[in-house]
Amino acid sequence: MAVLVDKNTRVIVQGITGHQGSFHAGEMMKFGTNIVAGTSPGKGGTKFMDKVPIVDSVSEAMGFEPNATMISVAAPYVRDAAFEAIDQGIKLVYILTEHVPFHDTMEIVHEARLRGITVIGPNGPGITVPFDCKIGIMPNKIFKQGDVAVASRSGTLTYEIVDAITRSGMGESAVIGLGGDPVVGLTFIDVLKMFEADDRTKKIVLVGEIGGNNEELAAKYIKDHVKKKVVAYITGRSAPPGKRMGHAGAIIEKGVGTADSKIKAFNEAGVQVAEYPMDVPGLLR
Amino acid sequence: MAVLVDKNTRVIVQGITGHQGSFHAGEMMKFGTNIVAGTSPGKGGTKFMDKVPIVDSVSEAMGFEPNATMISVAAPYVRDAAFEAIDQGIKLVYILTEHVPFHDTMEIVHEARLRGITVIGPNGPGITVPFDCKIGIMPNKIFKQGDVAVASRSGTLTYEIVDAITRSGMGESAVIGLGGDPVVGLTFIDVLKMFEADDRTKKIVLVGEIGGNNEELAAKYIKDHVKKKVVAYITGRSAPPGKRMGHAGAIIEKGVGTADSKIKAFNEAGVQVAEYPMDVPGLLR
Amino acid sequence: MNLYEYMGKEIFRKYGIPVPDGYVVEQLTDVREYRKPVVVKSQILLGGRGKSGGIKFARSSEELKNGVKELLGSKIRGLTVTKVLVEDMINIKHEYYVSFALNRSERSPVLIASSSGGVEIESVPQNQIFTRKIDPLLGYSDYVGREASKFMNLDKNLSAQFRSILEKLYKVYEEEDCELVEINPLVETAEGNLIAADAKVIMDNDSMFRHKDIKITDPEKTPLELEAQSKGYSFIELDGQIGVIANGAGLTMATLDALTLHKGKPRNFLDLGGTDDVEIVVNAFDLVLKADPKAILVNIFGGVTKADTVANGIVAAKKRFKITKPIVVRLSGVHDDEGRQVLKENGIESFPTMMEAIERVVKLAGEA
Amino acid sequence: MNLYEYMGKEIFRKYGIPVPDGYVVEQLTDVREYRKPVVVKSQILLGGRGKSGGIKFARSSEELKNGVKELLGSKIRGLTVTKVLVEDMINIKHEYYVSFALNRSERSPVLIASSSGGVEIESVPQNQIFTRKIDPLLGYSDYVGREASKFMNLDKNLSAQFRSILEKLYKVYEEEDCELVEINPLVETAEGNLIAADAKVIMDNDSMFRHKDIKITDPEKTPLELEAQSKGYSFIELDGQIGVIANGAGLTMATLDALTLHKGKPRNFLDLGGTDDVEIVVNAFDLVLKADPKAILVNIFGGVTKADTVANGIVAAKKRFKITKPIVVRLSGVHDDEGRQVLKENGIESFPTMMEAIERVVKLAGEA
Repeated sequence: MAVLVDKNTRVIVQGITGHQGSFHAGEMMKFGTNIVAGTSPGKGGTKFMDKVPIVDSVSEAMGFEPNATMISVAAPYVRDAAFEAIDQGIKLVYILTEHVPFHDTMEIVHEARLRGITVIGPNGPGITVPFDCKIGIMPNKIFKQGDVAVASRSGTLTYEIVDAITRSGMGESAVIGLGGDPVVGLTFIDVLKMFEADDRTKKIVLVGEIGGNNEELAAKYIKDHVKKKVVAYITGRSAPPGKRMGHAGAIIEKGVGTADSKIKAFNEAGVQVAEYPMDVPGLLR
Repeated sequence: MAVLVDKNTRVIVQGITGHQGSFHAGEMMKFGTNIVAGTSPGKGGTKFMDKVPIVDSVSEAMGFEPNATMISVAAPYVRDAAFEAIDQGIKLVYILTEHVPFHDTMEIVHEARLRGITVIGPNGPGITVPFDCKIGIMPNKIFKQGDVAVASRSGTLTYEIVDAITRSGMGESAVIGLGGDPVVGLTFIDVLKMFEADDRTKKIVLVGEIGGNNEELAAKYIKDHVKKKVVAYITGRSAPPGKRMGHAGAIIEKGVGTADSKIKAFNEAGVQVAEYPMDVPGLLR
Repeated sequence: MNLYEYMGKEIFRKYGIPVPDGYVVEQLTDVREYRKPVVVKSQILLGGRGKSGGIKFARSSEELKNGVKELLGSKIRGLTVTKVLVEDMINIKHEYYVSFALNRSERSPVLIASSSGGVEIESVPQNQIFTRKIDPLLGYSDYVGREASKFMNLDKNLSAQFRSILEKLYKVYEEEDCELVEINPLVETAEGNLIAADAKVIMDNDSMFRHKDIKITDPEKTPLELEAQSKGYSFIELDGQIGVIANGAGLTMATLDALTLHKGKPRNFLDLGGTDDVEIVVNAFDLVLKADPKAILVNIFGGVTKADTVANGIVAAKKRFKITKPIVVRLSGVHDDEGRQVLKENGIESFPTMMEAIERVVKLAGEA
Repeated sequence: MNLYEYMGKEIFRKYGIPVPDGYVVEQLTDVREYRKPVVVKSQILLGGRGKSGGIKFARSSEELKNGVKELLGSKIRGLTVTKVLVEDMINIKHEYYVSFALNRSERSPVLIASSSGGVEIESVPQNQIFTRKIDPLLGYSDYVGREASKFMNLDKNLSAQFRSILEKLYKVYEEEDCELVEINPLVETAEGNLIAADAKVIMDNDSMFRHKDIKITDPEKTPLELEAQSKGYSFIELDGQIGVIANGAGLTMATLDALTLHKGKPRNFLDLGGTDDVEIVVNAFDLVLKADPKAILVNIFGGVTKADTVANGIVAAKKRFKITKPIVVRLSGVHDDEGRQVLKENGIESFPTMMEAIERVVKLAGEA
C-alpha cells in the first residue's frame, strides 16, 4: 500500500446525495477512486450516477466491504456519522465537513485511535495518492505522479503548492490535508512516519500555519528520525496576535505557536522554509 | 509468564491502608507476591508493614514500575481508582470491591479492553498462580502447585473446590475468580484461551452459576478450540426463577441462563459436570 | 430496584419522553373531577395487570370512582394494590415495543425494538425484533435509531419521534443507572404521535448511592427479607424447612443445591459474606429463626471468615436465643479445628465435610 | 465566543460552582439598596481590568452609586463599559488559579492549576503550575484533583472543596463546549471557603447550534466584522490599505504574508471559502469597499471555487458599486483562462501568478 490508500481502497461516501458529497464523489470517481457505495438515510435502494449503490446506513454499506469513508454531512451530524463508521470498524475515516465542534472531534479522534482507526480532517481537503486513489476535495488536475509527499494544514494553499510542484516538472507520491481545526485526526509526526516508510516518497513538504505546536514537534521529530529531505512553508507570519484568521487552528495563543517559533524550529532541524509558496519547488531540487 | 502473572509481576494495592486492603496485602506478601507500593491519598510517605512504600496516587506509584494493581476501595470510588490505573497504563487491574454499579464496570471494562488492559473482577477473589503470585483474597493455605487451572464466577465455592483438588493430591497451575457481578472483566472464553496456551496447565475446571450465557458460550468454544480436559460445576440448580441469590449475576432471566441450559451445553461439548463441588477432583482423574 | 409505572413515568417526563397526563391516587379523596375518558391502573410490579383485572377504563365520573374503589386495596396475584394511576385515555392506532437492557456476555447495553408491541416481547417472533448492541463508549447515537426505524418500517414523521424517544430513553438508562428501561407499549396515537403508555424501569441496586432521592421498598421482598436487607445480609426466603447459613454467595447456592439433591428443602438463602465478627453470625441466626425452620445448617469454608469466629457466633446465638432446634455445622478451612472444638464443648454437632452435614440436617429436619 | 464575567458566573452557578452574590447593572436605576460592602466590576472582555481602573470597591451607599456612575459608559482601553456587575465583597485569604483548556497537540483537555492565582498565569513560574492532560474518554475524575491538591499543598478541607469545583468546572468545559474555562482568582476566604471571584469562559463558536440560548455579539469584533460574520464570511479588519479577497484560509493568510513581505499593508482578511456563486463574490466586495482600502487584491486558486465564476463576480461588483479604485486579480487553477478573458474584456488587470499580482497591487496602492 502507498500512504494510507491505494488502488484497492474501497471507499464509501456518507452523505453522497448532498451538494458537496455528490459533487466530490463524482470528481473522486473521475480521479479513479473506487467508490463502492454511498449512504443517504431514506434514499437507500437508488443509485448514484447510475452506478454506485446508495444505502440507508453504514451497517448496510458494509456489504460492499469498504475500508475507507468520506463523511460529508452537516457539522451537527458529523459525530453521529463518524461514530457510525467507527462502530462498523472502517479503518480510514475522512471528515470533509468544516465547523465541527472540537469537543466532538476530540471524542471521535480518541475513540478512533484506540481502535486503530485513522481519522483525516475535519475541515481539510483529504488525501490524494496520484493516481491510485483520492478521498477528498483536491482538484484532480493539479497532480502528477512523482516522489514528493505533501502534508498541509491548509486547503487551497495546498493546491497552490502542489500545482507549483507539478508545474516545476516534479510530481507527488501522496498529499494529505490534515485539516484546519484546532483538533484534527493526524499530526505532522503521524504523516512523517508514513512518508518516511513509503517507498514512493523521496522528498517531503510540510505546509504549516500559526497556532498550536504541531510544527515545532514535527521539527524535533525530523531531526531525530527522518532521513528524507524535508522542506516547509509556514503561513500566518503577518497575522496580528489574537486575530482569528479563518482557521480556528490559527490563533496565536500567548506567544506560543507563532510563525517565527515554527520557522526557527524547522531551521534548527535542517529544514528549509520557503518564503513564498511558489518557492517550495526550488527548495526541493 | 504463567497465566497473566508470575514471579516478576509488580503489584500495587490501591487503598492499602483500608481494612480489606491492608489485610489482604499482608496475606499476598506472605504468599510471595511482590507488592512494590500501595496508595492511600493523604497517607503518602509512610510505609505498609514497615516495608512497602505508601504513596498518594497511582501517578506517584509508577515510580515503582508496577504492572498490576489490586483495587480495594469502596464501591462509589472504584470507577475513579480504575480510571486512575488505566490512565497510567497498568496492564492488569483487579477489582476486589463488591457492589460496584455495573454501568461503572461497563465503562471500565470497555476502556481497558481498547487499551489492551486486563480487568479481573469486580466482586471476585482475584488470581492466584501457586506459588508465583497471588493478587486477591483467596486463602493462602488451600493451594498446591500443580497442573489444574480453575476459573470461577464464585468466591468461597472456588476455595472449596481448590481445597478439594489439593486434598485429592493434585495441584493448581492458576486459579482465577471472574467475579460475581453481571458485568466483569473476563469471560470464561477469555480464560480458556489463557489456560489452553499455558504450558503448566493440563486440566481445566470451570465453576459456573446461573444467569447470563457465559457458560453456554464457553461450552461452544471448548468444543471448537480447547484440547485440554475440561470439567465443570454449576451452582444455582435449586434457585427459584427471579430470586436474587446474592450474586447480582445470578438472576434467571426469562428462561435463559438456567442451570439446566448450562449443564446441557457443557455435556454437549463433552465437558463432564460435577453434581457436588467435592466431585470435581474425581472427574479430573 | 424495580420502579412502579408512575415513578418510571415521572422519570420519563423529566427526560422529555412523552407520557399521558395522569396522577396517582392512594385514597378515594385523591380522585380529581372527571373531565375526559381515563384509564385507572393499579400500581403493582407484575406483568399482565390487564388480564388480571388490574386496569379499568372510565368514561364517566361514576366509572372513574368505581374503578378506583374496586382497585384500591384489592389483591392481584397476591399483591395488594395501594396506589392507582389515573391517566388520560389515548387513542391507540398501533403499539410498538422498545427497551434498553444489558447484554451480559457483550458487557454492553442492547437496544431491543419491535413493531409488535403491547404483548410480552418473548412472544414476538424473532424476525420481528430488532436488537442492536450499543457500544458503551460510543453510546447511543442517531444512526442506531435510523437502523431501528428502517427495520420497523416507520415513516419519516414517526421515525423522527421514535429516534428522539430513543435518545432520551438511553439517557435514562445511563444516567439513572438502569438495568432495564422498557416502553411497552409505545403507542402511536390516532393523531400520529408516539407516547409511552407504560414504563418499566429497573435500577441497579448497587447504584443507589447516586440516587438517594429514590426510596422505595422492593414489593417483591418479604418483610423478613426487607429486615435482612436493612441489616446488610443477602437473604432470601424459600419455602422449605431447613434454615441455611453459609459464607459466600456461590457456596451458599451450592449448599442449597446439595440440600435439594438430598431431598432437603431449604427455608432460606443467607450469605454471611466475608466477616470476622461474632455479632454478624448471631444476627444471622436471629433472621433464620424468625423464618421458623425445623433445623438449621451452617456451612462455612473459612477464609476471611474464620471458622472459629463462626463457631463462637453459633454458641452465642444458641445461648441468646435459647435455640432448641437442631443445629448442624460444617466447618472447613481457616481455624476449622479450633472451631469444631468450640462447638464440641458446647454440644453442637459439627462435621468437616459438606456432605456429612447435609445428610445429617436432612435427617434431623425430617424427624422434627 | 468570549463570555462576559457575569455570564460565566451564571453558568458556574447553574453547575454549582460557588460564586459571590451579585447582580448586573445597565443603568443607574438598576442599582439596589446598599447593604454590605460590594465590588463594582466593569463587564468588558479584557484582562487586567483592575489596573485599568475598571473595578471599584464600595463600602457605602454613596460609594456604590459613585462607582457605578463612574464606570457605566466609561472607556477602558478603547472599549465602552455598558454593564457593571455589583457583587458582595469577599474576604480574601489566598488566591488560586484553575482552568481547563485545550492542548492541541495532545488533542486533549488540560487542567492547569496553581497556588499562585490572581495574576496572569503566564507570569507564574513554571514550577508553581500544575498541568495535567485529561484523557477525553476517561474524562475528569477525582484522582486528577487529588494530584493537583497535593501539588498545591491544599489541606483536607480545601482539597475537598477544590475537587468538587474541578469536577463541576470540567462539566462546564465539556457540556458547554468550551475552549477555555478559567477561574482566576479562585479565592480562599477568611472563613475557609473557596469561591470563584472571576469567571472566564470561552465557548467554541462551532458549537453554538447546541447553545442557542446564548446570544452575544463578540465585543472584540468591529461593526464591519460583525456584518461579515452575519453574512457568513470569515473576515478580519487590519490596519493597512490593500483590500484582500482570496479563497481558503491558508491561501488568504499566505496572501497577507506575501503582501507584507512586499511592504504592502493589508486592510483586511477575507476568505471567500469554497463557493461557486457570483453573488458571494459581489457581497465580498461590498464588505471590502466599506473598509475603504486604496486598492483591492483578489487572489484565487480555482478548485471548488471556479476562477471564471469569481471573474464574473468581480465584473458584477465593479458595475454595481461603480468601483474606481484599482483592482488587481490573480487567477489560477480551474477555469483560469476563461476567467482572465472575462476580466480582460471588462478592463480589469489580472495575472496568472501571485507574485506578479502582489507587486502590482502594492505599486498601485502606493500611488493612490
